[in-house]
Amino acid sequence: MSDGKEPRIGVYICHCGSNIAGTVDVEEVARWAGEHLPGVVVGRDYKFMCSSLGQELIEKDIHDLDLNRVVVGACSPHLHEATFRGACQRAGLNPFLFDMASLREQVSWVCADRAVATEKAKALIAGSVYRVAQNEPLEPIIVDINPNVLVVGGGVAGIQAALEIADAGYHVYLVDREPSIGGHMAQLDKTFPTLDCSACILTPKMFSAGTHKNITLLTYADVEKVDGFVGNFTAQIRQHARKVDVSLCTGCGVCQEKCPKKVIDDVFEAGLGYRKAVYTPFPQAVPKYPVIDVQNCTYFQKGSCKVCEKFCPTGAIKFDQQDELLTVNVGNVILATGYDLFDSRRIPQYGYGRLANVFTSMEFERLANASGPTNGKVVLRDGVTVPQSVAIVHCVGSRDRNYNSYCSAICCMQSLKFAHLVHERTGARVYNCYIDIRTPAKSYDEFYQRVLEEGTVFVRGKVAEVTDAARVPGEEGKLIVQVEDTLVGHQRRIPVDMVILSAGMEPRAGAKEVGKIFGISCSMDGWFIERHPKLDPVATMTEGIFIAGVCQGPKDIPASVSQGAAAAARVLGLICRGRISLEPVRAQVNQDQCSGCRICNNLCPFNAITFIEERGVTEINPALCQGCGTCVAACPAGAITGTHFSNTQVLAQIDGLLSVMA
Amino acid sequence: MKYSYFPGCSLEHNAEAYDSSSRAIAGPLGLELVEVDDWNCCGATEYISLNMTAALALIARNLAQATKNGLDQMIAPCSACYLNLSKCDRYMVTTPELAERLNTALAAGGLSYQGGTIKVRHLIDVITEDVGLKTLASKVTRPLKGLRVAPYYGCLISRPGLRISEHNPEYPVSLDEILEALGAEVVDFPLKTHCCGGHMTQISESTGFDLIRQLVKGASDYQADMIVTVCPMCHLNLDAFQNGMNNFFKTNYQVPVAYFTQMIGLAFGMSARQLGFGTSLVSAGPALAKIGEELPAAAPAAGATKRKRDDKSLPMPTPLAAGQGKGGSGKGQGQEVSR
Amino acid sequence: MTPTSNGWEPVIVGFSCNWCSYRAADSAGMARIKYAPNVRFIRLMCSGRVDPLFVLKAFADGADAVLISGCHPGDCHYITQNYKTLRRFALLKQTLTALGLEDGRLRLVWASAAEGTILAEEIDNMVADVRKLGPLNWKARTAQRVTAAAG
Amino acid sequence: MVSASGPIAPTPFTFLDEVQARTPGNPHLNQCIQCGTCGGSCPSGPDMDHTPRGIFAMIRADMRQEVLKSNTPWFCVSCYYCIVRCPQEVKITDIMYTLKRLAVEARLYGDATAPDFSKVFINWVENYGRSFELGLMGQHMLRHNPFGVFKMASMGMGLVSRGRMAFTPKRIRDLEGLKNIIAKAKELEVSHEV
Repeated sequence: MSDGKEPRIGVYICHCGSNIAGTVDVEEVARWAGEHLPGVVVGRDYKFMCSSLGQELIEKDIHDLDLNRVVVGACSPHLHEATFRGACQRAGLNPFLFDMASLREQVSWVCADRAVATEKAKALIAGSVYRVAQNEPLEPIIVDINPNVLVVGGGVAGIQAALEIADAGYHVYLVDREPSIGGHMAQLDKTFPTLDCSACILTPKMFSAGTHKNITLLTYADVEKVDGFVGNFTAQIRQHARKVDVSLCTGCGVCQEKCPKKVIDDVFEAGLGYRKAVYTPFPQAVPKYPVIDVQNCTYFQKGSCKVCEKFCPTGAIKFDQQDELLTVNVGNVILATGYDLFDSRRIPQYGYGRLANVFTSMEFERLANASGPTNGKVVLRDGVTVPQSVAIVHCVGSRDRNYNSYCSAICCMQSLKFAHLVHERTGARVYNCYIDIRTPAKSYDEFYQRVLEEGTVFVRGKVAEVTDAARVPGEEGKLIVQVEDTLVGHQRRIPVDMVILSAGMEPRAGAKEVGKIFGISCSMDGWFIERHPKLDPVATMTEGIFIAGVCQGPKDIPASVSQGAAAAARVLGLICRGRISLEPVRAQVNQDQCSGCRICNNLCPFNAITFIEERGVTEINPALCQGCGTCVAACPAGAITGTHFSNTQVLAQIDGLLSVMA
Repeated sequence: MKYSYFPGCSLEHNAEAYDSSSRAIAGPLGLELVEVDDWNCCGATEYISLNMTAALALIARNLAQATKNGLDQMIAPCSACYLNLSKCDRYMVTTPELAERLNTALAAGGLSYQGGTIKVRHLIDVITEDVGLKTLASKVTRPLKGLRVAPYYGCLISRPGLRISEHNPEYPVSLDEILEALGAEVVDFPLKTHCCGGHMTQISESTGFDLIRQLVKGASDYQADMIVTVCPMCHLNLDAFQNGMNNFFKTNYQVPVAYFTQMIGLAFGMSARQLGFGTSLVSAGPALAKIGEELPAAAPAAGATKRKRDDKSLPMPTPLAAGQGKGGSGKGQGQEVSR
Repeated sequence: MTPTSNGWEPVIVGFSCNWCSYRAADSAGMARIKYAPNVRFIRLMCSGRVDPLFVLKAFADGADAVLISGCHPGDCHYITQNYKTLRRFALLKQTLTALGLEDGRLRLVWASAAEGTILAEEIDNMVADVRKLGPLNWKARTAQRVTAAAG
Repeated sequence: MVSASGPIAPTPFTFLDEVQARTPGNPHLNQCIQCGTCGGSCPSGPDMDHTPRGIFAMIRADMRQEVLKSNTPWFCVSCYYCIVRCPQEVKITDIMYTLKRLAVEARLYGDATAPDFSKVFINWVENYGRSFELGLMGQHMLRHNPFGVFKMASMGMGLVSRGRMAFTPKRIRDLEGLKNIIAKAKELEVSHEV
């Protein structure tokens, strides 16, 4: 025992209602621990250790029985380690003289046989008891929180988060890779279920984000590198060259007008419209400054043109402008990087890309949008013909193991919205082919009712194929939607003029790389993983990195906005605290033992290890060290110790685990 | 390149042209085909409907036989054989219990087979992957210029995706590419992977004939001169049953059907006769004329003349004149040629 | 888990990192996936912390096998440390094989926080293999080897 | 899913379990979400008395008789569209084969045309090692569609005149071996069921 005193350990086994007690003989484990394990002075079991009564039980024992070590066998430490450390602290025991065994996630929930489960539980408890006896009292590392915040992604979630924080008086760097903020929401026509115009409700937010004194807008920019830890991140941002001097540009738009090069706009107009080589994505763009698309600019490709430069009244066009690398210091980061639309060409039997009048949901949004390529006229690909009949296909690329097995959450409402818009704009006959209608939010189902009243035909069945191969005269020249009407139990071939594929949401193509830059991971489906699916949806496993909006999983606008605000609240909480205490899990070099072999020197990805030439020894900077312990394991001289994960502690735990044999 | 060759029952009789043309083009393409010794029927889609173990054992016997010549790759030109063989092999890998049962059965015939030993390939994959389109194109002496062909894959090589090769079960392109390499004008055929009906003509005429009608109609809607197929069953349905279908629906389509190997042979400058063109019921005459190839008169029914005695019971068909497409039943239907 | 005929069950010590593999075990639990109970995990901050000493100690103390698990290469919470784990593992494996340890008694498994199913499957496979191998009795073995060397 | 600790999966008792157990590999039948992709994709769907999806619902409802009586499995043309399109990886075609076998065992099929076609076909294979179109068509048609014989005659003779239909089946060399294999296999199939 480091502190000289003999260990007096208390062991507490949680029933977790029946979650643990149902499979593990908790009374037996507690009794056994109390009687057989070295240093254990009391073993108790209790219905809910995490309840205030359970915690008081521990605190009381620490006082009455003069415990100097505590072990709790309950759920995963990731859930309640903090809780019980708190209990110890309240009772005046250093929180690091506590250890927790996961008897629920690792035993009762994964074992079927009671005897086997009980034995495993005993082993895990023994491990913790042996280990905790070797634990040292530690003081948490306190670091200051830099109040600046980095928000990545200027969609509605990112904008919301940025505004919340900026309004609270702290500085925000809002980064977007596109020339303007606004994200997907700026492309939409109407928003369900209220049908208010998407731009009308978003533009004001974009404007205030663009003009807010506490927000530095960095559009047409990418975050390339992030170093540091919670409270003290350093981010390197590449500002791509706009080829336009924003200090001179007034956003008058003459350059776009005069630019002779027209290209298909496959980002904002979803490939349905055109833009110039020098452009702002859309009229209400924030910031108002255009960018020159070098790949398509005649001057950059052919060496001559410069029309924009000629006409620019303020001489803002700067063909020689280069990318800039900016470095910003922030205390917290909010990722709101959004989603990609599922590429419907991956489902050939739906004919998108082969059959002209098959449209994707985003194409239709642009079609229906008053500022879109057809000024809001819903017409076929030929640009003039108004469809007489339209089929809307739900669940395209979603709820399908061949593509994405998850539900994209928005498609049902989106499809209902389309049905309404088509009906309203064209009076065409509308068929909605669905598997299930999912309208689980405020006044969503009411909207469904409304669409039903409008006379939309609902066909319950996942569309099998869309073809132009007619079988009977009635089908000639039409698109035929082949589907089983599962409520009738018969196959139907529905001839229509237009098909709208309600495509699902997919993680951004680069999500994994972005995750790596910020040190967070993606789920099997590719969405960023939150700290807890229910109780901590906007935090991540990495302190100081938060997520909001669709990058965390499919959701609609209200949900994205709430998450943006929630993430902001979490960040503001940290900023207000001003300082944060970190796990004192660090590596330390015993300079007397260090032989100066330098094996450890190149092991640290955080550059925490430096070699002191004059003394011929290695030093570790505790501020930079993240406590992974790789250098500890590598040191041949055993000169490096890992606090809270020392060899003595781990070896003791091994002893304990193996002290229980069948 | 040396491969085991599993012709399958169809290629012995109604798809003899597929067999002869495959063997004919093998040489130029540098493929050496070693016929699997004493192979047996793969059971088509019928046997598995009655007795799974027996059906799979029947197939496994072929795999076992194939191991005897020491080649680890087997070519099956017939889609049904191809699927059955590869499916059985797959099961024997994934389901040890089943593999054990099958080997117990094989043992009764003094044979055994270890799942995964033989790589079952369809001829079309061997040509696109092992030979390669470049080599194929380089051998073309008579490009099929001006010939509009509808590539028809059918089901069993497109699905259920057991194929080793990268391909799309809904929209494969390998056959399209081959035909383009031969210089033909390839139709973007929307029904390319639809179903020919398999044995449906024998189970329910209305169903079977309608599937045939859809395909033939599709092809002629797209003004294809001929349908090119990779499967004897598809060929039988589309060619041999085309007039039956015409009677059933009172239509008069006359879309000739050919095996892709026959087309390759043509492009290699081989004669239509050598490739067995004369043996289809719907005459390919008009189509072949487009590339200046004369259709041979229907092969004098060798079998028939030899076995006159047996024929007495049934009416003899009226002999076909070249270029005149009809079933030849003398019942007067199918005379008029569409287009 | 179906106990082996003689009722013997392997005991396996597992080392997991705090960020991916331990959370994989958590998610296996949350999904109520039933898998072999033979692995007893020790939570470290990173698989890079696994000191060869720990593994040897485990074998010496009577473990029949050792499982090391961490984040997928490239997904390491500490950026690149699990690559070091990988290298160290290869080395350790070599040495132990030289000492006569059967393959399958020391295994490295990558599991992301989301891959509870995968971790569980890997554990089931590992336990099945070790059951086939039977008890290790490392101490006894090494003792034999020493005497053999002496004699 | 990972192997359950403790007792292994129980022996089949519901019709659903029976169908699952009698299908090679994992047919994922219990995963069906009744979306109708199979029924929508099925080329002969319109002629089935229940779509595949309907059949799966009936299987879950334990309607053994009705399912095995239905013509659905016999109208399956093995085109595998349903399998590649099914969002739940249900092995529909394989399940249809299973249902055919069960129907034959239970003598429950309504119309004997299809089962008999398979039987006749197999009969030739079992006795010669190769299939035999003419015999097959002849026998089958005479039993189920005598007038068809005349309808088909034109086609048949067309084939004959072009040397595309043989008058005698081919026989493989090691027929004995094959017969033994089949016999053994049939034993195993039966023993497998109980």
